[in-house]
Amino acid sequence: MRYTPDELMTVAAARCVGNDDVCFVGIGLPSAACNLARLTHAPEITLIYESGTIGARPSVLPLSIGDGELCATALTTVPVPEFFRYWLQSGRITAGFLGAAQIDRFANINTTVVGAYDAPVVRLPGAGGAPEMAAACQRTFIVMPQSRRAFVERLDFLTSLGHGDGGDHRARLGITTAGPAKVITDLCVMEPDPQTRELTVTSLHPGTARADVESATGWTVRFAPDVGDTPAPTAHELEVLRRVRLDTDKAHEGREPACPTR
Amino acid sequence: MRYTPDELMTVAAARCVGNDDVCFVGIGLPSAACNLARLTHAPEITLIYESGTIGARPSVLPLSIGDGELCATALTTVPVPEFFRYWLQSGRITAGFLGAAQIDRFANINTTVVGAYDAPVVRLPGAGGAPEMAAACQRTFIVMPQSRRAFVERLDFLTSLGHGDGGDHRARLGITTAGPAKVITDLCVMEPDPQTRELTVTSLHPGTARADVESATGWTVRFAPDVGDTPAPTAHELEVLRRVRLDTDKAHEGREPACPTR
Amino acid sequence: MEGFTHLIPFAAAHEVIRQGRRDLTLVRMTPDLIYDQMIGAGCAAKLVFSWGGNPGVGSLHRLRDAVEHGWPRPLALEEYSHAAMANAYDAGAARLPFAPFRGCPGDLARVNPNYRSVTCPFTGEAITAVPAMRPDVTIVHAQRADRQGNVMIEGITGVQKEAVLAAARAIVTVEEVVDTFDGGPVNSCILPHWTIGAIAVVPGGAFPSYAYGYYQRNNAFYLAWDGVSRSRDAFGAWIDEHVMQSGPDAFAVHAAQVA
Amino acid sequence: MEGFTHLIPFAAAHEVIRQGRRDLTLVRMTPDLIYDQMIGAGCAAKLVFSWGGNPGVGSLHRLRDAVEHGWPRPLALEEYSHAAMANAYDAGAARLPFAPFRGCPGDLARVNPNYRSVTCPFTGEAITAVPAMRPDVTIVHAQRADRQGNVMIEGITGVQKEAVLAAARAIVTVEEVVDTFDGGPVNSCILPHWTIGAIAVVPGGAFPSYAYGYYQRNNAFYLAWDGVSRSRDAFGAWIDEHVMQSGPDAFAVHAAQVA
Repeated sequence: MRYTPDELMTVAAARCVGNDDVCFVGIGLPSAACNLARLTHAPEITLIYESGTIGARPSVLPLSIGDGELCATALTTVPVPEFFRYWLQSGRITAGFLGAAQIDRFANINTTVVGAYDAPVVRLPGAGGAPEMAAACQRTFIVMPQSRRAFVERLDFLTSLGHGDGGDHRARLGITTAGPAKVITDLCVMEPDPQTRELTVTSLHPGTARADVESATGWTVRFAPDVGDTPAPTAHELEVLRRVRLDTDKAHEGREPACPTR
Repeated sequence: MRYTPDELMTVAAARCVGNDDVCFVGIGLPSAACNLARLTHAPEITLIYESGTIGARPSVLPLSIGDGELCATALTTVPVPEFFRYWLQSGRITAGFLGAAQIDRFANINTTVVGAYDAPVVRLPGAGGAPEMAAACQRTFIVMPQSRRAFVERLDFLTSLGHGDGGDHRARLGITTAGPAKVITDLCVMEPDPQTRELTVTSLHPGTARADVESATGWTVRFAPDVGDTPAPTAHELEVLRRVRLDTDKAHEGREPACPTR
Repeated sequence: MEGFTHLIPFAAAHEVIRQGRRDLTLVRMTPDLIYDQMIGAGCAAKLVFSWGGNPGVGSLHRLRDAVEHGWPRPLALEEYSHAAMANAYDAGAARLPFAPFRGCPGDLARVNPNYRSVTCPFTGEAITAVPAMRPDVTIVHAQRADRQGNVMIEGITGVQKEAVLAAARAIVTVEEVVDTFDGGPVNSCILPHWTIGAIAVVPGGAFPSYAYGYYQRNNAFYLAWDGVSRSRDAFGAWIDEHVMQSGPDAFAVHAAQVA
Repeated sequence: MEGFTHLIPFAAAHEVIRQGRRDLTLVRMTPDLIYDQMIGAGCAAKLVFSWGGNPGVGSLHRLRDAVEHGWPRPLALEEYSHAAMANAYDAGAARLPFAPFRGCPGDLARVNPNYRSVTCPFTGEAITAVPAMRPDVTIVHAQRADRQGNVMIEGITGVQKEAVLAAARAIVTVEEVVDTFDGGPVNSCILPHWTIGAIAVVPGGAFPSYAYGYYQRNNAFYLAWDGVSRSRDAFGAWIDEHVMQSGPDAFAVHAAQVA
């Protein structure tokens, strides 16, 4: 079965989590991945959106983290301060998914600004829940397409900490969680080196060559001694993902005439 | 109409609050007084019990601050930490009623221990919500029978701050609320002197002489220049109070055989 | 003007734009389309926020135009993370001067001097602190008020309760007024009448966001806004027709259509 | 063992007494009859609390006997106000090391070294601080669990949720197990199954306190307890008959009688 790079990334992300995980779910690809996991190999997984919906089981993918569908299908919905205090900060969330505009070799990320903060070339949305998610989730997974513009030698702005300057930097900052466990791109999967914590390619997606990864990375990228092949999505995974995407598109067409702009 | 000292105290306390008050209600006489106010001159008054029940309208007086009746009749019930943080500490509560085992001339009170803390003669229940109520309610009213054992020169333990050492002591401690506005006993009403903040008798209950107050007070008690007469309870107030007390007694007899102790 | 995705007070924002308010400091975790419209209309001198995108769609183009090009006027930013702002509202509601939380090291603390630190008096740990958020006015939208003026919020409650309790004054728009809340869930999110300054009944007032139990989020509007807001001219024409030449009654159709 | 007047886990306490547990540190804002029984039965070495009376009745005589006369064994006290303990649980649930709140000057801070102070890094104000409360085990009673093991609490929720989330492990007794909570209020107080270690179904397990929606508080028992607990002998006989010679099933009659 053929698939798009986005589908491969989504499936690879979905496979990172299991039944016992309590996931902090962001909108977009993370939401698709977590719900794909829930609809395939991890029916008992707990999904939490930062809108405070705990144990959401949406039948279509939400466009925003606060869609009514999330609240209606959740075990309960708590106030946002409570979410950040009792549920995230407390370390109860085992897995979080992040995306970014820029990432460096230690998986620190930038979602704030391209260029100088005071005179930005591109103003990005900003931090949202990402910094404390990066600090408090037991493990995080970063999912983003790979390019030299995004995989940079030096971030324009460090929004959310990954492995800092590498090594035991997180621990020295008093952070007890593991940090970024995988970076999943449209070309490969990277994992932090056990010692240096520098991102290292551990598997290449079907059809990707090492040179493709090298030319899409803004630093001299390292490869693990035993680089594997990322397993392709199964037919079942693709079917489930496409069905939920189709249902979602239908739902988002809206019940009313769209934006009344003439 | 004849009445008991307890009824007089309850009625006098009820008259301290009005429709616009948001009251922190403790169990016992304060609860009777606040509900009497609600059932007579202040139907719009807001009663809050520290169990988190906001806007309770009990038909019988609760034995505990957490009786189901309070929750069932309340506008809403919030968690106890939220009560103390968003509702009390925030200064939203306009009036609070306190009782005590000991009080001094500046209306500081002791509900913790008689004798030394480490070797108590009588171990009292302790602080409960009183200290922060004393600090955060806009005004407090203290209701307790008068005797030399209770109205003391020096507290064995300062549980909840009144006017401290007198004068502007509260303000110097950074406390912005007014503190004890009245002390209502079975003999008289005392109010803090505008300057010194020492408790001063401002009205005597019907049938009470100055000497009665003096002999029931452990310090040389002061009288205001114009000591008034506490108005007696009206027939209507007494009727309402007695009806709610009767209903309460009936309800508390319980639906089951009492404590199964043979 | 709070409302975390849900119950965003669009009708109130349009009234603010119509009244020609200027130099406002706008506070909101997620500026969303509501502040994109107010910023584009020139109401705002400063934005206090933690995530400024069109959820699931992309950029807020009016916000970006203000920050990147100073159009229609320069916009000062005071930027936090969600956790920081949620804690700041919580501290504001509790009348604490600061909010302690476990922050994440990074550049936000470098560009925002309101990121400071307190030392735990028991463990010696350094804990991040931000000042309590105490808006002059908070405006929220809610499902219903009762005749006494108490307000009930249901579903995703976000930071609305905290924002109301943290503010010096609060204004609430509601879908409808009911006689009483008696018989509802005993632990409902209810704001007593004495915490609220004024209530306006504006059915549909959260459109194109939603009111749980009343009407759904109009995701198509959010998708279409990307096109409208990209160009200054298209935006101006939209504001003129749908805000300046319109009124709060225009929202009622949205409440009715998807009920 | 929390439960603020409502949902006090008496059945669990009786099991602790039956198992002959000793040297426990008991934590509870309001020790109530439940700790009066455990203290009188000799289970406790230390009590952490903020108000130790029989609500609306008077003293807890077993607590007083332990503090005033060391019977059946001396009892160490760690004493707070309600506000301090509620904030300490809140900080425990949020995994902050300390809880800042506006405390009241007085002698509690003199006898409890856990009253300290933090300085606001913005205003310079001194704010009272107590350490976060982090019990080894929290036991609460709740109305119901679903088949997955999620637990719902309704009515006066007290500090139960915070106490569960603050603890290293949590045990819950419930009135009943239902298939699902679907269809209930969307903002209910629900503890997900992954926050709870074990659940025991004990109908009536909160007697003589109550379970909102199931049975009422037995105020007559609270009044009668004053007499039972005044004498060491009468107390001993009561514990022997109603705890030692009894079992958790004995509570079911209370659930049935007032349903």
